[in-house]
Amino acid sequence: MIDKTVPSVAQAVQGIHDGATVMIGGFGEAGSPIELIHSLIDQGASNLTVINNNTGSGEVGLAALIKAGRVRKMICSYPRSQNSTVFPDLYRAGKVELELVPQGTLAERIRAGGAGIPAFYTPASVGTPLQEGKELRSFGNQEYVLERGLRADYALLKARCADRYGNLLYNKTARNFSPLMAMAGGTTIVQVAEIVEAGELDPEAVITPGIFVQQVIRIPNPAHESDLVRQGVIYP
Amino acid sequence: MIDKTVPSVAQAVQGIHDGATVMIGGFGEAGSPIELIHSLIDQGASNLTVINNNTGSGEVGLAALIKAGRVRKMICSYPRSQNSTVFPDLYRAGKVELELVPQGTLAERIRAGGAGIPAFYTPASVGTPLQEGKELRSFGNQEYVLERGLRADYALLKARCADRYGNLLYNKTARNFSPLMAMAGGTTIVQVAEIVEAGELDPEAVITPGIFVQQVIRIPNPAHESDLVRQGVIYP
Amino acid sequence: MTSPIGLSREEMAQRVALDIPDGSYVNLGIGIPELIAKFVPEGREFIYHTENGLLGMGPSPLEGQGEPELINAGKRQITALPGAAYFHHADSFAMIRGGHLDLCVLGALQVAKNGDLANWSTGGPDAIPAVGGAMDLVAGVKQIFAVTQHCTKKGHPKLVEACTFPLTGVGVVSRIYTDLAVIAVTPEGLRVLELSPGVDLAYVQERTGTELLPSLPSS
Amino acid sequence: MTSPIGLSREEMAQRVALDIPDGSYVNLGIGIPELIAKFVPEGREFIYHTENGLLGMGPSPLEGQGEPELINAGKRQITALPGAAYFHHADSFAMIRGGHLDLCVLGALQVAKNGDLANWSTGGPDAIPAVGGAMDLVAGVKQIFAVTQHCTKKGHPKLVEACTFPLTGVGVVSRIYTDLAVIAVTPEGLRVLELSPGVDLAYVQERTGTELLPSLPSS
Repeated sequence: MIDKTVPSVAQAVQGIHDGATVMIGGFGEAGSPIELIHSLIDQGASNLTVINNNTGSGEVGLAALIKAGRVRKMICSYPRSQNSTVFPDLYRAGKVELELVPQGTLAERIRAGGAGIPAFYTPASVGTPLQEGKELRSFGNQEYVLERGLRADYALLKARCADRYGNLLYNKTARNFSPLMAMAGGTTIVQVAEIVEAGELDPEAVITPGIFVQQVIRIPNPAHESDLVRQGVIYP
Repeated sequence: MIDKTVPSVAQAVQGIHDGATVMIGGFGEAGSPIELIHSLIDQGASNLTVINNNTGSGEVGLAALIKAGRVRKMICSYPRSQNSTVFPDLYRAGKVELELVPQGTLAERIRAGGAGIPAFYTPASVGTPLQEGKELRSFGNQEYVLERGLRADYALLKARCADRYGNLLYNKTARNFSPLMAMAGGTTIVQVAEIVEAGELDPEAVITPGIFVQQVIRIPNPAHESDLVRQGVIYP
Repeated sequence: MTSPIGLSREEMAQRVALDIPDGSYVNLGIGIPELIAKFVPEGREFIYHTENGLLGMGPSPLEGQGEPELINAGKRQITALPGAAYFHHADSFAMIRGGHLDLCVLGALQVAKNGDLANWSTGGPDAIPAVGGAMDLVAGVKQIFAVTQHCTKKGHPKLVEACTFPLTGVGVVSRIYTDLAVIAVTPEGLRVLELSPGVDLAYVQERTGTELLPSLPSS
Repeated sequence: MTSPIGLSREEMAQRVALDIPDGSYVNLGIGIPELIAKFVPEGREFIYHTENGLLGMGPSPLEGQGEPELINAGKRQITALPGAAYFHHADSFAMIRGGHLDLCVLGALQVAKNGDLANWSTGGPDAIPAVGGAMDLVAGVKQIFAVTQHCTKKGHPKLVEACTFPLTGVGVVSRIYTDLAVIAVTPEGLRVLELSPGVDLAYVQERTGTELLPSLPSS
């Protein structure tokens, strides 16, 4: 019987190797798999390339992973937040690389990676510094820039609900990049608040079909990053 | 107040001009907007380029539109059906053009058109006759073919349910190309069996957000193509 | 921080709202643009898109009723209106890049006379570059309005001959709303459409880094 | 239409099913491949994908219980199993092209010794070309099995030195299941893994358009 649930966060992330590329779901705190990230900090993998829209907040979750020195390079669209200096400090000190990607290009690159599209053209960034070093080409009367699909060894995601096949439902704007990263992750690991029986999810309403998911771990009451930041929590 | 519902199929299709490019939803009969197609036959527009996975069945719906001589060119992946000779006969007689596109490439081209992606690379068709005349390029160790986004002046679709904003739910495998064509159609016209109040659709479960839809027409009991074919119906 | 003369931030937002046609699909940037949502003119309905995955964005939640997983692109808590839909980021930017949004209102660091926009980085050596969705928005949305104070806090003009900050997009802005004026980007240059109460063209020109054309007599 | 010797269509389908690992995501082509779904070996669970938008495809509906809008890629009515999910065509082919499916079993007009597959057109002057999803499937799915009668109805070999019909994909087939044998596509050529009951290598070779290598002694 197919059953993708795993018993612990430690087991879920145990295979992540030094030097791995890891996509992490979420837009700000919405959809951030904070328990999986903390477990990854405990696990110790380093020299990671991390793909996330942001760079975390406070000193928990993604910001804590970066602070712990585990991240060699960030690929993101917006590496600033009002309440974290972790990334800016390390970036200015030359201790972490940054590949800055327009947000829609980032989303499309991840989707393309997951969909077997090696490259595509987009109008975003043409004529700006972020186009530098990239191929330009005209279609019709407009110029476009060639962008590459992105894949990752692992995707760490948060969803609301799953079944044993890994079918997923999300919560509101916590959906954001996660369905794309599920497609683009070689091993997609998802923390969910609830696991239901096969057949309980409406097949018309499933957002991520289970084929894109390798492991599901139940975290019934996930922490909210903003709560932890407000409480002054520093992980670990 | 935004209200995209229109009172009649005749009004829905009245703007479609001679020479228009029209995407028509459906995979075989599943999702085929047969009442909209029949109304388009009545309306009389000709010299159309039609994009659909197939070429219809019997002498109703899309097959009837082709038989009526309104279609200059078909863009599709599978122009054969067990119970229609309309397209094959006209094609052999040189009276209709065919652009044959692998099914996944067709789907992705339509999505790309709707998503503002002018072109992308895919591995499908490399080394086959369908790659002829197209640019090849290597990424990594594999060859890919460059394919263009597809847009259309109109998209004619069938869905199960809509609200006044044009948010759509579909029915099972009748979903197929329709959410993509909704994105790629300049004017997207959708026949639905049911129209509900704004707020009745679960925002987590909406498949096509209303931004992609311009007109909604209620057809409470749509015909099934296979029933009409079985009954020997010939339209008009 | 209010100018002695000219519109307040709220008034600027309200002024922009007046120019949004009924039924528009609109994306609002961070800052002054966010305030626009409060000012829907009588008899119109706008649908607000937030690029992190919601169409049908409603106002801020009541105190204590917000949800950390229902936020806008500025990461502020919001609500969803009846008829809303959630979607993932690729679909959200398909709406943007595919030209499905009617209007995007963005803040600006600089706008050039040809409509070039700079709004993501001052390019300073210590700046952390952060672009977000701005480059996709200006490349894809049908019409781009910039709303901004006419000058920086230090009094430097933000409407300029050519942007000195890194560009967000080339020739993308069609109209500029400031505390002092409403200005159209035209092939001839920046044309004043409307002056704020108590402000004359010379006053605005003095605070502008490029020549302003006077408004045309209305026909 | 049964051969005097060799497997029936049903037996060929059953033979393929034996080689599908537990937990596989599988797409089945039209014809003999469709029959495979009936033969899930004891203790295994397969998830069937149909490219027109369903993962978790179940068997044919009971007489009179089918729905015209719940069909497979061959446009036959099917059912959906508990745990199924519907999706649109772009997502469906993202699964295919993105390498998320473990196995696709397709029919064949010809298979060449290097794994080239021709299964969509005879290329005849009067043929209506119709490719469907075959080119995407062979380009994207991790492993491609071909299942086919060893020879055409007229007795011509379908396993050949080089395909004469238009290709579906280059070097894509890894294994061939026929009424007479199970054959692996290897860098050295076609290697017989298994002969059907009552058939010897010479008999199969005689009906094959390219050299067959004998099975290796099992280690």
